[in-house]
Amino acid sequence: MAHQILIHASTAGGVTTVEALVKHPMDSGFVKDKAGKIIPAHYIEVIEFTHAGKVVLTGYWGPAVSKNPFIKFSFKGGKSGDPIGVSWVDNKGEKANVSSNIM
Amino acid sequence: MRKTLIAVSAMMVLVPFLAQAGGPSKAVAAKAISNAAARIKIAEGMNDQWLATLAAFKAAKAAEAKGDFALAQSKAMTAETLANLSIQQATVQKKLWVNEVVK
Amino acid sequence: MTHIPTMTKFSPRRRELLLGAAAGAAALAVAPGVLTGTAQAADVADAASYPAKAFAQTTETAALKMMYGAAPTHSADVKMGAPDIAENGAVVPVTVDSSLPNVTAVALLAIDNPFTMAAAYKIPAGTNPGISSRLKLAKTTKVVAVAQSGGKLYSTSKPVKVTLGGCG
Amino acid sequence: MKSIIMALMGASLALFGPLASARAAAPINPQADLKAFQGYFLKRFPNVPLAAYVNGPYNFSKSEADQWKQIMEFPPYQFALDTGKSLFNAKFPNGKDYASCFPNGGIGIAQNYPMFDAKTGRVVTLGIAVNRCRVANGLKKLKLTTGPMADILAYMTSTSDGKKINVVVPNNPKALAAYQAGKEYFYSRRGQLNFSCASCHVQEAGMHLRGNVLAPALGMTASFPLYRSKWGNMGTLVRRFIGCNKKVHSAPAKPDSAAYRDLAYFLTYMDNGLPVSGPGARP
Repeated sequence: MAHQILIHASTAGGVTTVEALVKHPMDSGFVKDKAGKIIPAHYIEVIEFTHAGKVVLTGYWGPAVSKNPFIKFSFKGGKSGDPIGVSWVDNKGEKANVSSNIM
Repeated sequence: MRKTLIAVSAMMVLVPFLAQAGGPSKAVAAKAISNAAARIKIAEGMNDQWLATLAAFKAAKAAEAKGDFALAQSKAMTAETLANLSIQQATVQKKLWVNEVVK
Repeated sequence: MTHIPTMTKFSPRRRELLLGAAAGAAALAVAPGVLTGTAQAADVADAASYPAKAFAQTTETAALKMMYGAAPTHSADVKMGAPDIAENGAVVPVTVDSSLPNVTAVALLAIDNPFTMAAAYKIPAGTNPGISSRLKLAKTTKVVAVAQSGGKLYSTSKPVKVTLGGCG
Repeated sequence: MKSIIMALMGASLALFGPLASARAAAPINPQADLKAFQGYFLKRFPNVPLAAYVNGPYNFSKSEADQWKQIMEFPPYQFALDTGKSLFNAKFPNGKDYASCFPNGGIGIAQNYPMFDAKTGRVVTLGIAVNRCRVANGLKKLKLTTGPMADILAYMTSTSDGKKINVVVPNNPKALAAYQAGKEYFYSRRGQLNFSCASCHVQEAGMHLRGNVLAPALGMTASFPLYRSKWGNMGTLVRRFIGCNKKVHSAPAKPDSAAYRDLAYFLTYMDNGLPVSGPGARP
């Protein structure tokens, strides 16, 4: 399964706004499939955003975060072209890590 | 609307009761199933098949496969009755649908 | 029924895929030698840091105690944006923000979900405490937003009504 | 005993519809229908301009519209759109591609579908056209309801964003018959609950049904394929037809059936002049 992360980071007035959409099922472990079998819990536990190598946000998620999670936040500083990194790890130990640049 | 449903559910209760009175044979069950199948085909051709019809028919086939001919016959009769209702609904609608067209 | 007279066709921003799909952990294995210890390690979310116990609690008090070792006081300086009625409980946009000084953490809790803690964030200096995300709400529930400032917890809450899906 | 059943059938039949006799069948005139259809909604909801009907239920609930706008900041169909683009651009094993099957390489053409195909005398939806392309190039058909087909349609539709829907019913007896069959399907009550498409999406349009707003039929096709939070993934217009049929306890037709082709033909024709706004997102 390809782990996709879409990031959009832009800066205005000295503040960088980051939006990200992460492809992940975020199965809660409470939902049954068509055959009536419980779909085991499968969700991102930790997601981390970095700006030029420095952590700007650490998120801890439970199964109550929606499928294909969206997150938007902002931090002071950052300029066009700076690298923005995102990484996550889920409860099954799967990981993904991508980086982009501030637009 | 609601009365329609009540009428239909009343049949669902009655039909099996009626059917079991004679203690039907394999051939009788098979006949009931083929009767139902014929009506189901007509309903499908009229783009008006009810889910309950198909469910009853499926139950009839399952009962037949298990050798429960009494149940197979009663389910088949239910399916046939429901198919007949949808055929009549479609027949009536062939004339009445124009009354719903926006003007 | 509320009409929105001013709303004409709403065009969402369409975005191209801005960055590639890292195909799982394997994609991380870039050229050997590039992975030089700490700098790269900071880029990798650390599973060991996950506060699993806090996320396994079923009450607000227990979850917050496990997470922050404290109980919150109500504060108007913690702001939460959430709909009165969710269009779909599976995707409820919820925002949290705070005007308190030096916020070091924010969290969202859904009181009537199977597990109370929904999401928690560590806010380093320089990062604004305003965060938008989308939550799953199992049923109508009170949603609580918490902010940690100067080691103390502050919260606000709002009920969100969750109804069944509509015609199909 | 049999007579009891017959009596019950008779009783329920009487409830299937108003006993008023049907009006005489009018000649088939799609243009007049279009004018009446759009006029009906514009008159009923004077605050909703024509183009806004592509926003579906969101014209009728500010709260839902606000949530939708937040969700559309990073729309949930984005992954499907990206996947669809790469699927669309990928070469077939024989070296050809989807672009080779369509006018203008398949870009910016979604507003012209469904289309009447004079050769086969049948209506061809964009999904069916994609499958024809696949079969012509030695590939298997894709499922018309969800998955890769929905992704490809999402991408193709996105290249028509904002273009006015322009479905043509040519002056051909088979085309007119297909249009009329779609219209009849739309207005005919069916299923054990005895509802027509129009019952929910014309007569009850804009009303709340268990927490959600019933979208008016006008504008409905403009946002497909779409991501439904309820599905948790993408679905095509056909998928929605199937869902609606089941909702009224009616067995759905086959995804590539004449019934659904004709229904899509009629319904999309009614949206002529509205801007394409798919892929979309709905609750």
